[in-house]
Amino acid sequence: MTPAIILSDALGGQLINLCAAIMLLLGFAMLAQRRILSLINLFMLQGAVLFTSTVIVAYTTHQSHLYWSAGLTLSLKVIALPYILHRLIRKLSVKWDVETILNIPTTMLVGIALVVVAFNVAQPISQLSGTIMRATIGIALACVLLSFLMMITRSKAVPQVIAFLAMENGLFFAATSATYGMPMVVELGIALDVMVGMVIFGVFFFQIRQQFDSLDIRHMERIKEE
Amino acid sequence: MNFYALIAQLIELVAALLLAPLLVGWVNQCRAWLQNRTAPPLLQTYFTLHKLFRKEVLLAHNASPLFRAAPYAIFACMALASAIVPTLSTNLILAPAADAIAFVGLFALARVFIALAGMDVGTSFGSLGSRREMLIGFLAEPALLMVFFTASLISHSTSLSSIVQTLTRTDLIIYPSLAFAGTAFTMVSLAENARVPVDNPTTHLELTMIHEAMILEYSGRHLALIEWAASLKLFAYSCLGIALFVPFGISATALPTDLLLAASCMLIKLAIGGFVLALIETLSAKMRIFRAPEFLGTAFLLAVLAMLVHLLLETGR
Amino acid sequence: MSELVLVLAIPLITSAVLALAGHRQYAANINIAGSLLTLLAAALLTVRVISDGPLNALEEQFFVDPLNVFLIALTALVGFTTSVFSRPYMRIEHDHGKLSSGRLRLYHSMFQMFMCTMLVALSTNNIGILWVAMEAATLATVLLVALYRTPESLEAAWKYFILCGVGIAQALFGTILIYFAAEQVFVHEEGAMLWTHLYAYRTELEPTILSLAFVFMIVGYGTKTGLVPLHNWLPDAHAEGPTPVSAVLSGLLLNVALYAIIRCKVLVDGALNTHFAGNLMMGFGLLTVVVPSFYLSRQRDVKRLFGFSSIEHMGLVTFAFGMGGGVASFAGLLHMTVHSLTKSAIFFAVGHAAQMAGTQVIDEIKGLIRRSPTIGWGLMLGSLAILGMPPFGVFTSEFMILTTAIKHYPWATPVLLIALGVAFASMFGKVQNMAFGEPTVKPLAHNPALLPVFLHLGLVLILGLWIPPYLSEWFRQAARMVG
Amino acid sequence: MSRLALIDWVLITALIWLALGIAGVFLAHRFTVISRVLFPLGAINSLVLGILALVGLLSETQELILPIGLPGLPFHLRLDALSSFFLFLLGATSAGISIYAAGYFRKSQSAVLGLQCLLYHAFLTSMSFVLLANDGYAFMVAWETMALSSFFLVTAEHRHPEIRRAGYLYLLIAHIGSVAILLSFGLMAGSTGDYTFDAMRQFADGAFWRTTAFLLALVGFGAKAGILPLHVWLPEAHPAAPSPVSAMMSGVMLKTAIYGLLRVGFDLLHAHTWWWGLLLLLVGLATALFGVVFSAVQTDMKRLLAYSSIENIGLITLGMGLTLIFRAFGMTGFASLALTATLYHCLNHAFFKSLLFLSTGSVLHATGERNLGKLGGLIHQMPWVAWLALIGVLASAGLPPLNGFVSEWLLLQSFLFTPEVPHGYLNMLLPVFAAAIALIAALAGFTMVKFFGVVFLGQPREEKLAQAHDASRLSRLGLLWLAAGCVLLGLMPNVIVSLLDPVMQLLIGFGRQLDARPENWLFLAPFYEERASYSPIIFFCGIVAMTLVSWLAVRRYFHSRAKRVPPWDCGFPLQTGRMQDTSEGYSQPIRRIFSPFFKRTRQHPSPFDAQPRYLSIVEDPFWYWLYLPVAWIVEQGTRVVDFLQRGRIAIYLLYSFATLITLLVLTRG
Repeated sequence: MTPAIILSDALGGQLINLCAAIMLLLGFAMLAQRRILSLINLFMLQGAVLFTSTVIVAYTTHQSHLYWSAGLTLSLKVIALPYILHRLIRKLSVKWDVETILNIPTTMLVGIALVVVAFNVAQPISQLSGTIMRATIGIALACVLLSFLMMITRSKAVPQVIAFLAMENGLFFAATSATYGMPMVVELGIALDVMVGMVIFGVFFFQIRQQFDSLDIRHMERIKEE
Repeated sequence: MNFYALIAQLIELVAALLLAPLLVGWVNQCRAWLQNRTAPPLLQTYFTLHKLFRKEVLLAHNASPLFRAAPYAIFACMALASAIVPTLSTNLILAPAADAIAFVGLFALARVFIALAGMDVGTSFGSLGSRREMLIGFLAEPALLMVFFTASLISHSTSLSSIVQTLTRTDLIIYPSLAFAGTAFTMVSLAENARVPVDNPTTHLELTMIHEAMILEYSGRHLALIEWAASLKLFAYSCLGIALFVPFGISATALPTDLLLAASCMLIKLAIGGFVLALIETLSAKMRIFRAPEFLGTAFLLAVLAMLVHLLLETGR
Repeated sequence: MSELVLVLAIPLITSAVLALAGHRQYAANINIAGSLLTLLAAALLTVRVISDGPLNALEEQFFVDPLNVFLIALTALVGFTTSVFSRPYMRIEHDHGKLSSGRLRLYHSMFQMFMCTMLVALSTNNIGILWVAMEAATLATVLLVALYRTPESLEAAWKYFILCGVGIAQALFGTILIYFAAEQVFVHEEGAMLWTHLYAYRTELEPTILSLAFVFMIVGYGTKTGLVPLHNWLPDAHAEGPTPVSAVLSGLLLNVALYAIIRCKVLVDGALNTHFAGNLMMGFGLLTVVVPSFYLSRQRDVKRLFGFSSIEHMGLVTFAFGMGGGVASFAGLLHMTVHSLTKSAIFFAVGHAAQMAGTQVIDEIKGLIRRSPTIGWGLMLGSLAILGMPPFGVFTSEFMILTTAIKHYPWATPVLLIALGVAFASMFGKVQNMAFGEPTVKPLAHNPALLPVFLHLGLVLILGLWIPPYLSEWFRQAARMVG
Repeated sequence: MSRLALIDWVLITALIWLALGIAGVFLAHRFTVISRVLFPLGAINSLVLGILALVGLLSETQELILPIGLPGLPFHLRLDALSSFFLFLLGATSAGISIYAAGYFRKSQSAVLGLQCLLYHAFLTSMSFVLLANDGYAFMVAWETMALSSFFLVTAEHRHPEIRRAGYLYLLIAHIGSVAILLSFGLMAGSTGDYTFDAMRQFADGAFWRTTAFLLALVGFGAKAGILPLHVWLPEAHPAAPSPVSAMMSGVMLKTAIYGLLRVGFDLLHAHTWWWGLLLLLVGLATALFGVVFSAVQTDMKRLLAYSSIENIGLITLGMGLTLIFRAFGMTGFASLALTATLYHCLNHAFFKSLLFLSTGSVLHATGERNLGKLGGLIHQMPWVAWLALIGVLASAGLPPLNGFVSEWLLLQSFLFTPEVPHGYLNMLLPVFAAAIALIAALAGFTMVKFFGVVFLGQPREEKLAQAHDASRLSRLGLLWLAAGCVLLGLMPNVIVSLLDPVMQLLIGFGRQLDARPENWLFLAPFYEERASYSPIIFFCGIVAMTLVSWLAVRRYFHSRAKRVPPWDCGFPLQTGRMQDTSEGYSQPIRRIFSPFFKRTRQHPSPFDAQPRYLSIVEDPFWYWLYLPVAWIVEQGTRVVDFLQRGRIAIYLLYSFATLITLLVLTRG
């Protein structure tokens, strides 16, 4: 191996960890966010970070197919989905601020607890991880759990969906940076699913609006056991 | 089965058929004496039977064949019963055919027939009577059976003749259990023969009558048969009581000499028994029908107690 | 391998065709034809596997072994019968004006798409593709559940979508973890996602990672299997979707999700060689048997009722696989088979019953046997079969499961039995009142296709009395693999 | 073709029934074919089976393995003395019932007749398989099929809600019972996991597991036999079913439960624990007493018979318990005597109870009434049924010289040996059971008199009864067959008893307990004649002779005419059917004496009532002691789980979230 690569390796490692930290930060920011538009922007930012981290991994490990997946991320998570979401919001003229079931500070506290759990769980994995990025799995897991929490606490359809997508981000991050990306077929498949899922969400928004003339999912509590 | 057994059997049967009404007559006479009445003639029962046999039969419109057949069946049952009881000798032909349990079954058969006959015409009194009869029956039967059980636990057998044989042979061992059994037996036989504390054979007062209520619709020869059967029943019971509790004198063989001796003892014992019955009837008062179950329940419990006493005191352990 | 390609391709093509012509009068026939072809291809495949044993295809991305071959055959069969059933059913729905022809097109095309995704999920060798196929199946069925666009159906679909989406996401994380663990083993990383390779190297995989992975897997795919407490979407989706969809949902989808869990279990057992996965599955299984049996007794919606019963049976199967061992796994596979046959048959009958009564409310469905004996008896016999009455096959598998439980886990037996007893008491009373009594239901406009019902019940009956040797041979091999 | 073994023939007869049933489905609309051809054929088949079973009693045990069933566990069949005896019972009884059924169905029912035919014959087939099965799986399949087919027969008239309720209750309790049986098999198969009965015979785990297995079997078979407190389905299901079916259920199906209990208790577990026997005695006593007291107060004739079936099952259980105790103390001779009584009572009950149920069927058929308060005087309209029913009534009242008495006699005889039991308290306690049995028998007499008297005697209580018609020819034939069975079983018990010997050998390992030597064909005598003896034939001849003699004598000497007049009745002017005792009135003393048994609601009219009405409902207290509480518990459970499903998606997400976190933490820690 040439020293340059090693150097860049170490550097790449640091960069990746930086990205990971930013991911987690953004996760918290989304959890705390009250305004829907900035929620979307944060989601876009997260996508961008994901893209950079993927590129870095691709560069440091010289895996060409990771560039592809980076491209996918860029086009899908940074450009396409935010755009669709913006249009949807304009179309559906959703109220701009987001109501949460749980109030923000509590949510944050729970989130921190979650991060602790996630790290604790991921510890053995990161220990035996031969790759340069140690903590990334833990952080990815933390992101996933945070988005999960967000899905629970948000009472509107759109934020819930954004949280869902953020969860996908976390998974992607785990897939690309913890393991050097999955086989191409899988990544394509996943991307496709996300895309279709998004479209279906879009359809649903309109339907739900039609039926309940609001996107508040608290209207959808009819089917239950008495 | 030897020749003497056959003879003894026939003698017993005939004797029972002939003497049964006499016993009833004797009881009535004693009662009359005890109640300071002038007694009817001793043979009054025979006269009544004769008169009834001669009389025309009046059948209710909707009387079924069962109604007409019942008297014969009842009579047959009673005759057979009194034939089975070892009155004179324990060496009888019919003895092995039916043991104590079958004997009780025989009485039950007769009772069922008369109860059904009572319901057949469908009058208010008939069904009332048969209900009461069955009520008394289902309490009296087990009591009687338990009396037999005590005896047969003593003698390790349920066949009447071997019971009586054992009881005659074991001279003068006092069985406390038999005392209980005897009391129970007396109570049962009072109830079974429609005697005073439970029923009154001489009344037709609607509220109290049991036996009479069932046979209200009978007349003529049918009534005669039933009355005769009733007297046979009394006779059989008395002989049974005697055979179980004061058995001495009943011969194990069937030789003519023994039979004569046995017959004479038997007559004396029957006379005494009849007097005792009359005495009881005079001294006790007719009880309400609802009290009858308690009376018989007591009898039943006494009988069971007798059995337990036997198991406690008299068995080897 | 050509058969395998056929099996996967035919539904895809049919779906494409129906996407264009699904609203036509003859669309239903195309649907049936496509399913029939799939069934034939699956039969060919089965024959091939019987003759030459397991096979790989498309550079090992797909494979067929005893474990999935009969599931493929079963899926194709139930898909075919369901398409036969849905022809008159959907026609009636259409006549009642519940569905526009556009929706009909969506239905037909999505139905085939769903079949395709199932078959892919069953036959793929790549756990990543397995995940993709499961997600795709979810998306397809979401559209199917929401077909009527009534508020209830939308709500049900939304819940289904969100809950299963989240669940599936967990499963993806598990998949990534397995892949991550595999990378530690394989120097050459291609094939690190192929189940066969993982199976070959299963003992060398890192235990801690795999245990975590299995947790994610069972939570993820368990959501789709309907394990308590992840089951909440299931009754809603069953009740609000069109009946053919309910039939394939509980008949097939649950099986496939469970199949995914079983595949992971094999790897995890290999890596840990403890009973960790088994215990986890047994725990979920018991919970999933007991809780739904209590839901049953106060149900008012008939399809919901049977949805809960499906949950219960999935719990039973999970418990069986959790116990492990030859007999239990055998019983589990058998139970998967008979349950999907019986339950889809029941849903066929229930669907027409609901159409006759014009409602799904149990108390308003009465006297089916008087009005239409075939439907009534189908419902009655099907329910008795699902309640574990001999001589139907469900009893056979329950017999094996219970006896194994008595042998190895005596403490679990009374729990199972109480649950089954309660389920019997609460379900049979309702079914009896639906089938018997003075009719309140009206006859159908088009005469129903009840061949599927009695075909399924007949198969279940045969399985109850006699299991064909080659089938039992498959089951044995599969059971040996599952361990 | 190679010669077929006996068991093959038995199997074939069983399958012929099935074939007849299926034929019935295909000929569904040919009423006459089904009723006049298929059912009689079935009856003939029953006869053949009965004969085969008799041969089986005398020949060696035979086994057979069918190529169906589980992969590891094909159907094992076995024809030994015990199963042969019960197969004989099945064949002999069902012959009468089938021929009766042939004449029973109306044209109006022909719509469902094909299905009925199938179910009826499937019922028969499954019962014979229950008796043949030699492994747990085959037994369970046959057992549940039996329950299922009989359930559909019971709910034939499913338009009426109460019949649906009855069927539901029946199947539910049957299912619970079968689960218990399954568990007991599981315990006996134990660690071997081998479910053939041969393997279970080797089951030799600790006393605890044996006892558990036995108790589970007791619960399971008790649920089918109607042993307290699992009897509640019986008085509901029997009236609901068509009469041939109730006859079959009460006469034969209950006996299959007894068979199962014998098979498990004696053959598989070869019981040696005396307190099992005591337990059986206690439940048996409770069942018998409860059954007879309740049957005495019933106002519906089929419910009355159903409760009386409970009573008889109780007696049979008593016999079994006594056998067990004797066997446990190694007194095999007495044990086999008691077992003879038990089996003989099974046979007797099969005959007289199906006879009675069929006669109620004819009454129902002719009048459409089941309520005792609306019947009466039918002996005039339907003499055949009445006189044949009288035989059944006398038999079931346990009166000599009919069959009911024989088994009672044997039972009491065997109780007389209990003082020999080498156990301090038992030998005091057991004779008291004999007293109770005597009481029960006498009460049965009361009940039967009430039944016959109210239904067939007296004046009709309704006008329409005048149009009642007698049973059809085929039905009469069926009744006749069963009545003849009652008489023959009563008159020549020795034959049957000597046939029972192989069963004794099988279950007790000791036969020849009764002095039933061919030269001593006349007398039924346990051990030796002086001990006790009973000769039904002499007895019978005695009664007949006496009757004839008295009748002839009276005819000869007093041939006075009989005149028809209005009934006298102490000179009451007018007599209406309303003035006779109703069935409530008849059973009033029982209600009074045994009042603690009942849960009753009464409402007496006040003296100033314009339209006085009297209401007295007697309910089974076990509903309130056992069943309603259980239902309540389940109800609470449903409320709890319903609380989990509140339709809120956030909550649902929270569930999975919590599950995930918990599992992760657990796995990690």
